[in-house]
Amino acid sequence: MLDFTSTPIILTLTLGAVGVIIPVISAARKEKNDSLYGGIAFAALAAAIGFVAYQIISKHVLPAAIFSKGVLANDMFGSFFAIAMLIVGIMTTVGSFNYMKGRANPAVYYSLIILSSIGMVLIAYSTDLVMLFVAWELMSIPTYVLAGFLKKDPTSNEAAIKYFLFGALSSGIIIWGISLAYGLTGSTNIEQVIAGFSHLSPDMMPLAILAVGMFIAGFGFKIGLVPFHMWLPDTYEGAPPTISALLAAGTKKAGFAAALRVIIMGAIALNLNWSLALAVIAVVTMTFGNLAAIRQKNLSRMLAYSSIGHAGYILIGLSIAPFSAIGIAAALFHILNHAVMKAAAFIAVAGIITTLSISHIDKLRGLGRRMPITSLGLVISLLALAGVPPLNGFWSKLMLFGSAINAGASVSWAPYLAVAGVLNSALSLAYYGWIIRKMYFEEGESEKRVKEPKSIIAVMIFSIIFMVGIGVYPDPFIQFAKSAVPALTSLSAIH
Amino acid sequence: MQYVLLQAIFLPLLLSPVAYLLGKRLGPNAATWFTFGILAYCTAIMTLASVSGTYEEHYPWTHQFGEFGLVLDGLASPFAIIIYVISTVVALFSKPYMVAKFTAQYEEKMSAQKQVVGDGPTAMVESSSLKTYVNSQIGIYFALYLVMAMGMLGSVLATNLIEFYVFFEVMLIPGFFIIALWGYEAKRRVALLFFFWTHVGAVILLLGFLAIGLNVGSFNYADIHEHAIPHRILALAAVGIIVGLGVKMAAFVVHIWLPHTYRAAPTPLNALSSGAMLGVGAYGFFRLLIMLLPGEYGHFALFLNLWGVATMIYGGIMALVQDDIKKFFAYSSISQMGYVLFGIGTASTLGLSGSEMLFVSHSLGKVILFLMVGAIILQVGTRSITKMGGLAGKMPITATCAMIGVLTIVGIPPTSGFMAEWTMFNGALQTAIQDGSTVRMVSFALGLIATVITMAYSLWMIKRVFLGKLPEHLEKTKEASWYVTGPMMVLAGFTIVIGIYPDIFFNKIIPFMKGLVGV
Amino acid sequence: MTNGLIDFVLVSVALLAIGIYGLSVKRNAIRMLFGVEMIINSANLNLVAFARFIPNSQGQTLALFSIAIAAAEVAVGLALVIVAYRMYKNIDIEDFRSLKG
Amino acid sequence: MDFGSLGLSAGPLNVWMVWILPFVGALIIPAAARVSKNSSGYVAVAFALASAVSAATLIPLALHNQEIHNQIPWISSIGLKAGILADPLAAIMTNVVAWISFLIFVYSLGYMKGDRDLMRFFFWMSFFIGSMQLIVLSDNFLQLFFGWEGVGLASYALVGFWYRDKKKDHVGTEGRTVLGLLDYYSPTQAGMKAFIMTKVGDIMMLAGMFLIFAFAGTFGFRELAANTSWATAMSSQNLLIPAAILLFGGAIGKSAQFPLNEWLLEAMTGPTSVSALIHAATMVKAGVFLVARLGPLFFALAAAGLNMDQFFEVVAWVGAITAFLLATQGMVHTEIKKVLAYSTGSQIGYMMMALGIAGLSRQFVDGYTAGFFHLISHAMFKASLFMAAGSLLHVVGSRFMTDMGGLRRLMPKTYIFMWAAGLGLMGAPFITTGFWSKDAIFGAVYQSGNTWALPIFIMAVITAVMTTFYTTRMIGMVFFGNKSKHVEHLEKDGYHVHEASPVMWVPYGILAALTIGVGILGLTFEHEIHNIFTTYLSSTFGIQSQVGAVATESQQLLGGFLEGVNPIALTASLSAFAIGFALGYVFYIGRFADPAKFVNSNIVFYAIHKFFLNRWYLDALINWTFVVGPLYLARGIYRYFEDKVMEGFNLVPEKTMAGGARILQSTQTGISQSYLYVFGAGILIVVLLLFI
Amino acid sequence: MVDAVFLALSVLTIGSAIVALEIRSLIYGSIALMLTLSGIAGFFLLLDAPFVAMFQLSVYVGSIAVLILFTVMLVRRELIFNKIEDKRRRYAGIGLMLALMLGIGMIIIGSGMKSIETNSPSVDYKKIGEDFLTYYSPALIVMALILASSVVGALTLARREDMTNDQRAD
Repeated sequence: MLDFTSTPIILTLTLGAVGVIIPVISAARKEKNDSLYGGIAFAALAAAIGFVAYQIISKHVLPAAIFSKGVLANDMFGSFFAIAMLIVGIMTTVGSFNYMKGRANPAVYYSLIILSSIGMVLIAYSTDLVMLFVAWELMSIPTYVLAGFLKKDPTSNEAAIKYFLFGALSSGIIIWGISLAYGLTGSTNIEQVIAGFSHLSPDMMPLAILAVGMFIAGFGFKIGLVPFHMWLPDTYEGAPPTISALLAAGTKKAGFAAALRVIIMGAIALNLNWSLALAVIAVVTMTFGNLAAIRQKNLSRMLAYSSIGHAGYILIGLSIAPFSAIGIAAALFHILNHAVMKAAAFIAVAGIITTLSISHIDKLRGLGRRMPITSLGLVISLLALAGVPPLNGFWSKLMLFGSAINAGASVSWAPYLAVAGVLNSALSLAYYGWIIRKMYFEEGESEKRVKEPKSIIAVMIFSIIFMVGIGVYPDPFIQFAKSAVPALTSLSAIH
Repeated sequence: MQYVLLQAIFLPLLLSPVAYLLGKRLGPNAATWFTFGILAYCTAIMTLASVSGTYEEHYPWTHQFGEFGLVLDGLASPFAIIIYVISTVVALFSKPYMVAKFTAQYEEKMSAQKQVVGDGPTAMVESSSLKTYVNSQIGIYFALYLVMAMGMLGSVLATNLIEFYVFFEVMLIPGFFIIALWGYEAKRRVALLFFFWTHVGAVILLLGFLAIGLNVGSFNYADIHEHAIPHRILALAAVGIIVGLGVKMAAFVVHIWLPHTYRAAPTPLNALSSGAMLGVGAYGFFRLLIMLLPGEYGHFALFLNLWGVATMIYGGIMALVQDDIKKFFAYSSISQMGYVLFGIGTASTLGLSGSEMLFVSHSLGKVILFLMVGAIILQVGTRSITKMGGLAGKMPITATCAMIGVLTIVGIPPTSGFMAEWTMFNGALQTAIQDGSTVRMVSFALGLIATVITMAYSLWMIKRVFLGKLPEHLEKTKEASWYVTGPMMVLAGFTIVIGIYPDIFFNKIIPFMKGLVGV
Repeated sequence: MTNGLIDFVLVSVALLAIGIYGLSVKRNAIRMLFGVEMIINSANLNLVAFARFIPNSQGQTLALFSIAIAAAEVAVGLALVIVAYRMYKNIDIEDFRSLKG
Repeated sequence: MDFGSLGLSAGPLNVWMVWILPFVGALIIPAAARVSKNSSGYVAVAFALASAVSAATLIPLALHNQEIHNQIPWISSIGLKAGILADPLAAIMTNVVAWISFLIFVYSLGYMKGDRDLMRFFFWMSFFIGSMQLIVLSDNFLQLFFGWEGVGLASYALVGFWYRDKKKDHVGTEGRTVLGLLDYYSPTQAGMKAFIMTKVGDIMMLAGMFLIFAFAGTFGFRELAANTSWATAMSSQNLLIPAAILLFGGAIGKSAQFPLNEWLLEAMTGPTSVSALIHAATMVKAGVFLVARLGPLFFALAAAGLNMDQFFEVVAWVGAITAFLLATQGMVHTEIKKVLAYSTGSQIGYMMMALGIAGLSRQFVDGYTAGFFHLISHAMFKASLFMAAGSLLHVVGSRFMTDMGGLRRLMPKTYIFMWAAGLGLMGAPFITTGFWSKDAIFGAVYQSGNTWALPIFIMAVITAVMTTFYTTRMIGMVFFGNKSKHVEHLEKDGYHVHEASPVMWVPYGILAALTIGVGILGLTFEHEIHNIFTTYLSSTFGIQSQVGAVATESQQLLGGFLEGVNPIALTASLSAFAIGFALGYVFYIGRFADPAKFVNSNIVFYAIHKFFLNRWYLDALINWTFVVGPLYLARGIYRYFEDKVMEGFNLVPEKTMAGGARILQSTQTGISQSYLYVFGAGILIVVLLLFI
Repeated sequence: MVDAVFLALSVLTIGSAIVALEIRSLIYGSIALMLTLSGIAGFFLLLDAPFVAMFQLSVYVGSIAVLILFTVMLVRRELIFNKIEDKRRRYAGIGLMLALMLGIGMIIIGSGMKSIETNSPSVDYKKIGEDFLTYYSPALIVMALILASSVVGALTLARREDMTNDQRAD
């Protein structure tokens, strides 16, 4: 039954209503007033974030748990993601004000962003595989459309088709995985699935492993894990940059929420030697992302590869979750940070594209003087992505690598994860530095300052404050991330 | 006194925008003296604070990673004082050097534009736009300069591993920008090289920190006890710290970034880097390895000692064959850091004290020499040693100070270099005898031989630059301005005063090291 | 039931593999959609089969969700194909390769 | 003499002043030079005189066997103190240094007149004697080392004084090569060579100091002598003799002994007054003084039962070899200063030999006195010779003796003084200090009773022959025969070769007179020193001298007049003088035979001559081994290792990264099917990974 | 125990799946796909899930396949015939297909699943409705949102007149 006091339900209903109503309003109204729909979406999302924050502060949220009897859990874990995802939603929305100006179908655009945001939020709240799957699809389907939203732009369409094909395949794989899990345990509620997994007879184990493998593939596609990453650079490059922001900062992170709920828990329950497999994937992923980014000439594409790299970092936290107390907290913290950093970077790119119509890195010469605030935002987000102190990216990477080293006490390979991560961070400086060099140290053809869109400036200022603020005084957010960590000890109760 | 160290660290950071604005509005003089004033003030309050013994400040920071503390004890205060003294005097030197550099860059830019546009604007316009260009550049320069000084001091005063790391990284960024903006030749590539290498070093260091801090449960120095860390982790942590700091100190094998960087960087940055930044690496060995992990230090001491010997000999040999004077001093710095490393590996009170002292004296000497390089570049306009000669007659003050600098580097009394070297070598020998270790004996002997190499390359450099026949094209050379010679003379005075009365620093260092080795 | 669970699951596996084959070989965008449909249907078959053998209704419920979602997905996919067709006058996926590297 | 009555009494302050005053002078000189360019010379002389007077007040210490030991806190964190130690040894030495340098300073006023860098010159000269006095008066190793390096530094600065490297300031023959290396040194190079070569000795000395410090925990000479338990500990670890030899290494370097002798010759590039200072009073004497400082200490240890023989043997042998080696070379060179330089090295070798042999004999004090006496007499005549040679250079404008010739009528005073001092160097019988001191050395060597005594003695005698020969040769070449083409050329140009100004000839005149004067009173003088040292050694180190059998024997032979003179030594000394002088006379004064023809007449003579002229190939070999070879090696390492292998650390990551990036990019083909294919394969891979 | 109906259905389903992918004409392919989907519906019936089978028939065969058919007919005639695939890719695809079949098949055959049979009565389809309205009710809401978004999105994408309204040239 619907529990109308539960945070996720309220979010779903209110935001869903707004999301559905916006196109209706648009159909009813004759004149096209782009900023109205954006404004509504912004207001709705802001209200939602305020509501979640209120729920957290007023302690109407359960402590972070993995399980509940229903399909949704009103817990800290979900709320943490809700805040992160809604921030991304807001940044995308605001960042799109300028981008969507004069483009067709703004109402649908904002409505789809809202609907997709609901999907992302609900994934984190889900405690049932069916719910998870449905939320997953709610997140995905609008983004297929959004990625191909520039109907006259062939690359946008190509990006959308590639994205869609992968998305469809992966939802098939996820359902396959769910079906196996259901078949083995007779339930779709994660608690019971896990319980069932942990009492599995040995001859059924291969099936459970197969299920976990399929979950990894299915969710890993969104996350951008190698070898399920191939669509990602193409799509991020071709899609409108604001939507790339949503994909990189939002859907990707929601994928981690799903992965955490399903893969990690399932694997732990199965007592698999799974973490090494994840660790291998993590290392391959981060190396692939950072290495391939080096020679990129398109800003969005470079950021896309960088986000593959970051998926690898975050996966470190997941893969050593059983061995280190702060592994998951670190991953969560990095998810939040990366969401903001990547969103800021992509929105800066959107700003650059809309005002100057350039996305080639060699053409960024002298940008630092042409668009100072956007450039500053981009630089700071790039440095934060690289993990340069004192910016927020530094702290979460610190925790990630720290947890890996910490886990070295239990598993001997864990420290090498940190080594790989650290080397990759250093490697990533090569291409981030490249962009910075182009923007600031090279003379452009024109040095005249151009007018920067106000909405982009707003996003930039917000993200600069966010990144530097956390960088200087990270403690509250570290605590927040820690509070959102599900207690893995509850698993032992099942055993 | 309260908030002294907080002031000393954050005043430069907070006032760096002011320096930028001053430079932009009022020009180089204002920015220079403003920077000088801030740093001089900070140096003064810090020195006063250090006189009365150990001085500490603690502020809450994060739960996960510990407090934000600042400490000025027997180990930190010589490093801290010398770093700020160097920063203060190099600020003065920066003015003539950087203005000349900006002007040259401006002219280059203009001539490049002229080729495109055709005839350029009139000379009047050019001079006024040159002025604005120089003003804006000097503003940026001093803003970066202040941040760099703050980063170096911060790492020395930190009481927390993460805090150390943060400052450690912060000082790289201004360095990167200064090289990339106002360097020579392949400046951008080298800037990236510099940043990349030192960053890799720093993150390796970070791995070591994490290994320690997470196992102990706190990153504060005060809470870290070696026995709380599992053995396997401990060794890894120690290796991480050693490699990370080794990169910073440009020890042999991982030194390769340094010659490139020094060749491409503007000279004030060379001075600052050699005189202060490398020292942070040395400081790290004391604070992070010897103090926090004494047991591991015991295991690695001999290795460090030998590493130091290899570095000092290798750097010296490489310096012998350099023609570019900046590269020459780059290798010389590598060699000097080898000495410091050698001292760090001695595992005895006198050796460690000597090593710290050696860094102080290296700072003084090498900064004098880099100021000399700056003076030569300004006055002569070449960096090739073979194109110089006989400059002593034309630049007597520079030559005299350079000689004192060389003596400091070589370790000839009555300069501070000797005081450092004899204590250090003495300590090395004591350990060798106590352990009855032949390897240490040999390393001691090789260390002494390295001093001869140092002497050979330094004197040869002096001979080729200042002595001998004056080439015809240098007939018109003049003595450098007071902005250059003044700081040189101050530092030269320092090194002699310390050389004659080393207790200025020794009475802080030695009791501290006694406590350290006693543990 | 005369047939064991494994029989259904094996059919389902075969269908999954064929679907993936279709996706990874076929050049025609619509035929790739066929592949997608096969994969989803194989999963549905699995679900219903499991639901019968457990026995339990949740599997069937999920199958229903899945069918509906597949419908939604296909609608979007077809719309994308149509847009592409309008632009390129073509639905050959191999021609959609401007994004690479 | 009662100095107290003059109002000068010896106290700690006097002692401090002896070495501080020159430094103060050095510091004042730059300021004075600002007032008037020429004032620096007068300031320097004034301070040198003041220092000398302070030194003179210490003579009573020697006469009454007293010592002043005064300490002030210095590096209190290690517990080190600075201090002065004026014992009889130091008191005598400090006077030798002070007064001879004073005379040299006066000489310099004339010699350096008109030089553009007077301030620098006098600054370093003052610094030089200050450092030397610091060595002499230090009460501990560390402080001594300050002076030690100060001397090295000053020599570096002064040898390379004419840093503009004009052709006339070089040493050697332009274009002459030995083993492919130029035997032609510029002042700057010579200064560098001197500094670095002596530094090699210095680090040995440092190592020795540290070894002793590690065991004794102190650097103080008196503390070391007072409690010798450290020596026992070191001896048990077989470290005592190495430490002692390492300390002696410092002396080898500073005193230009074999194998670190080669710097001394090139040090001639400095102004002649500097050469005089280096050779007579300061630099090279520092090494001898160090051995004199430490010898008694080590002998006392030996007397206490520790084995120190090897140390003294090394000292004696190094001295003997150096004496012989350099004397051979002195016979063939034609640059007057170089000949003098060879002779210095050779004579210092004598001193070392004496000090070394002293430790091997029962009669320590005999050898000790002999060596020290020779130091004093050498200081006098060598300073005189150098200053005279400087005068010649000044006047003739060439450093080659072949450019002089027949000057005895043109420069009579210099001629006479040079004869006097030269006789001192030759050891002319009975009237020169050189005779007595050399004789004392021969005696000491002969009497020592050591196994090595005889070979060393023979070498010493041969060296004496050569010494007499080359001194005669030098005087003959310069003053006898016909005027050289160079001088004729000068006179043709209207330049009149004349005597130098009094400010120059008076100082070396005084010293020449002293050589003869003290020489006449030689035995008494030697006795006096002998007595002083006997008391000094016995009271300070407990070394008892046995009035041995040999001495009595000699007394019987020659009666009271030659008391303490060994007859065999005497005979050897006399005959050496006679042979050497006769040879020299034949070739160079009487000019009965042409030396060039003589040498070329026989392949053996020719080969030997060339061998000597090429300095036994030592300099070239050292240069190849330690300078040129390593430089080639360094270039090779730089070119092939640093620039290739180490640079790989920069390039390889760069290249691999770029290559890896290229490969990864090529996988991203843009074709959806291949992407999906990878996805499908990925499922299998992941499942496989999980099964592992 | 494999009975004839099952066998027939299997052959129908898999065979028509292969035909759907391999036949040259896209139209016949669509029809073959319809057959496959119907085959699945047959399996559902075999598994005592008539409700799902109905749903399958109506949604898949009835709407999706028809939708596909229409789309096929929209495109130009020459496009509805197969372009010849790259041979290497084709063989690689077949290889992957076989590998997947073998791999996953082996896992399944090797597991304990082979012994699972049941004689228990099938589930009442009323239970499905109950699930929807109680336990899965939030999912149902989300489902509605999905459908809404897909409809809105698909319409927006497919609408032609927008192309002219778009004021910006990208």
